[in-house]
Amino acid sequence: MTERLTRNQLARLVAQDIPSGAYVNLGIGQPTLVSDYLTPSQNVTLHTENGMLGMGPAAEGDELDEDLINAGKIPVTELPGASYFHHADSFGMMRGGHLDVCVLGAFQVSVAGDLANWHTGDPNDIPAVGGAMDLAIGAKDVFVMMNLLTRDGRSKLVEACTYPLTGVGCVTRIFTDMAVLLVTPDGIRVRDTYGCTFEELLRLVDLPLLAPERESMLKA
Amino acid sequence: MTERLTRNQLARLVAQDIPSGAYVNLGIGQPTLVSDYLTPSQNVTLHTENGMLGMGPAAEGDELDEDLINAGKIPVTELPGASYFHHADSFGMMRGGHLDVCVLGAFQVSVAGDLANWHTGDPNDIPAVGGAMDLAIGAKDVFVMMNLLTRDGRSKLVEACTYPLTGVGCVTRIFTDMAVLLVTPDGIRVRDTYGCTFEELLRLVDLPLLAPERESMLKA
Amino acid sequence: MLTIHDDVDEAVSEITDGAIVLIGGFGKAGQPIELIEALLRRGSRNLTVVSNNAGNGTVGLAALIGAGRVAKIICSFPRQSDSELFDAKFRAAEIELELVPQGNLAERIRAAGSGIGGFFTPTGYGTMLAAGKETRMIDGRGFVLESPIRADFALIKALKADGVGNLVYRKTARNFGPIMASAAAHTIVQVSELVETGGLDPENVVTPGIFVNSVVVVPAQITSNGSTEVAR
Amino acid sequence: MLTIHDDVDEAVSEITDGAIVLIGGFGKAGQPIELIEALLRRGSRNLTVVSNNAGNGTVGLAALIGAGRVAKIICSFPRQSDSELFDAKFRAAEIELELVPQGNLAERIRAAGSGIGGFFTPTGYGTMLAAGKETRMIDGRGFVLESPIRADFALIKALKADGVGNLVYRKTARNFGPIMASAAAHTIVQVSELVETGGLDPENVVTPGIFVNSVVVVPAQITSNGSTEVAR
Repeated sequence: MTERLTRNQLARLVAQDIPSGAYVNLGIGQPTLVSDYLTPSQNVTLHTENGMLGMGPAAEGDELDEDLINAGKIPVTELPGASYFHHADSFGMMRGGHLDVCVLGAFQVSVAGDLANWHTGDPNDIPAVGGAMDLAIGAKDVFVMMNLLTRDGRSKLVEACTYPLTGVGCVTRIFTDMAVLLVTPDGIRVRDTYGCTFEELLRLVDLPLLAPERESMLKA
Repeated sequence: MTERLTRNQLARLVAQDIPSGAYVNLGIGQPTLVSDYLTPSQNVTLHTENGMLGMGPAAEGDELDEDLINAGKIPVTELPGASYFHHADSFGMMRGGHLDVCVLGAFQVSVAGDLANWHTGDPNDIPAVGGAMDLAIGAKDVFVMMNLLTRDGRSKLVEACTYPLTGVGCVTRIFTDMAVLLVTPDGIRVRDTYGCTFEELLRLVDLPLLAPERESMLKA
Repeated sequence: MLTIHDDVDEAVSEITDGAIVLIGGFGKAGQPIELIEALLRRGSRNLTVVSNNAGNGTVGLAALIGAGRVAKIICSFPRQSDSELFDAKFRAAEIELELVPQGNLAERIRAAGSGIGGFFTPTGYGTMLAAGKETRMIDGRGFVLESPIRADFALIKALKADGVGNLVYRKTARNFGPIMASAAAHTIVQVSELVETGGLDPENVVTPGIFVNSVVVVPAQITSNGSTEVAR
Repeated sequence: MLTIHDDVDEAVSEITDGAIVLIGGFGKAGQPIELIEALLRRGSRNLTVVSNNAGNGTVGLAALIGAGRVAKIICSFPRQSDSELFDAKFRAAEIELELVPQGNLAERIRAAGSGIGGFFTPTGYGTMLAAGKETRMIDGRGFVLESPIRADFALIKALKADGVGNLVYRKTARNFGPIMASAAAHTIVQVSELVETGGLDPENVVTPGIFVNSVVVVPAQITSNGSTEVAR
């Protein structure tokens, strides 16, 4: 039996699923870890919503430039072949379906691929959506990266989201510390499990899931 | 009594009515004559629908460049301070109301300022609209330049257009060889007459027109 | 992923019968003549072409129309002094014409590229070109609902591409290129020059490579008067 | 007609109480700090501000909000690690918040600038941010009707202007500048440098001068690490 995945193992697993030559948006926060595991031979081009293609790694030392930041407002660098454009063009690029993959965090994902990741619904919270809704409906493939369970052990994969939605039926693949799951027309199919068996996973999420089509393998 | 205006006198009259510092589109055909009468002190910037601000005079000799043409596909030149942009931006500039004046030819203009200038309605004609409808509704002021009468003596200023419309209620000022007319909320007001008296003009057009507020003067 | 093709015939080899094809250019400026003539050689039939004009003289789009390959054209200004090949097909009712005001044509293409499902435009309101379309009064002004124009292919012309497909254009030959590149499933670009990746200033890229699938170099020649002319 | 102002206070002198003001920037990048602080000194009240964020730290937009000058903000991402001045006003119910998904915010501003009366966007469909809005199924997909955001003024930051107001920007500080410039009745730009007319390549102009009413130079300083920082 395999182990649950660490955040870095999960990031590597996501990176391995990004097709060669893809245009990818990694949002903010945890998904940005994925960039550390993209290989040069994958030839992936990173998009940042604030108007850039060809984003490079985080800036360090002399590279710091307050005019060159990513969606999380972190200073980054520019790679050869980069381009800059304004916000309407940047979001037109997303909304128009030109990005191959985006990777987002999530509070909840439903079995229909609905995503909740922007607002807990707590009336005391100050809501902030940013580009989350645009990314959720824009990319050809929307990958979610999250822990399978909340801190108190409830499944974040749910029959229907209880948190406010970010997008309807938009998620295509779900990467968690305990399983990688594919959203298919027939339902959620388990691709791999980590640190649990398929049967244990079923009990944890308490949802009907389709069994893996092949033996579970630890890829990360 | 004054004389009817020639095409060049009419063009000069239009040019004199263009405010200093204005952004102007002169369409194609007769209205492009107006550019010959704009003075440097007017500091007018010309827009061409095919993606340029700061258009200069027609190109001659070594200036000819097939990549630098105006809306009539005539080679033109570039002035200092020019800029190029794509078609959606160029027509956004029109539609968004950023041009101060456009000058268009017309088959007919109605007393309500409706414009007909793109199609005779003859089923044997191949229709072509180009940017006429965008210009008609886009500029802050839409000036029309035309002969007042058709070749067979009928008024092109009409109660209601019989030719297919280009735009509804869009014309603000009408420059003809026999009169300059202002479209106002109260109706069409005659500003000046040329080669006819106000009373003669009324008989020619057979429409109620508001009398000039001052004595008619030959300005051209 | 960008493919750099050796010749124009290879570049258009995936265009099938019945395809919807955006073709750049305003008159001759920016018209990808060599790509269009490669499409003519390829022989694809029953095409729907979206382009501002309906061809000039006997080359490029005019030749494609003259050869009967275009079942329908969506354009703003088909009638020109040298559009006799289109004129003949139109009068013979051998080509369908959808006439669209130029700014609506541009915005419909831009809408397709940027994922907009439809938009209200004031252009054409109250005219026969809005006949049958949904209209709405907004703040006291009439608007017409227009829909995106998506395409299978775009054929455009640019000045330079780099190794990832970033493009820059030249003067008013830019026209429909950037929006058409964004609105097609497969965008094919003829350029005068291919430069190394990093050879275009990121501030000055007009079409980012994400919109470009195929690039082919068709060298331009400098004519005696200093203007550029593409080699035949 | 372009006016070139001697200082930022003169540049914002026409902004009255109750004005709708677009303010450029994504976080600090492209935020016209000096223009905003001039607006703060001017004392205009009851403003509606449209900006991606709701201010950072205690300068610029944050200071304007902190001083109680902003009655309403339309933005996509007010909550940040250093947005405490906004947070306090929001929790005290002293500022109205209209939260808009970032791409819809950008497209609504672009629609205002380009004369579009409204557009159908898939972003936000089925979420609480589309509550009460008109929706429509188009080709089997849900869309929300969004309306343009027009403004009285825009305050933006660019790298250079020439004598007719053409602008170029710097890296990701471009962000909302070009679309905001097009959507306001009066656009005020702070630039690091004013160059002579003809000093910007017409191919590389990002915002044509037609969208710019006022320019003021706020020189940038090169910091020790090579990045630029605007002089205070």
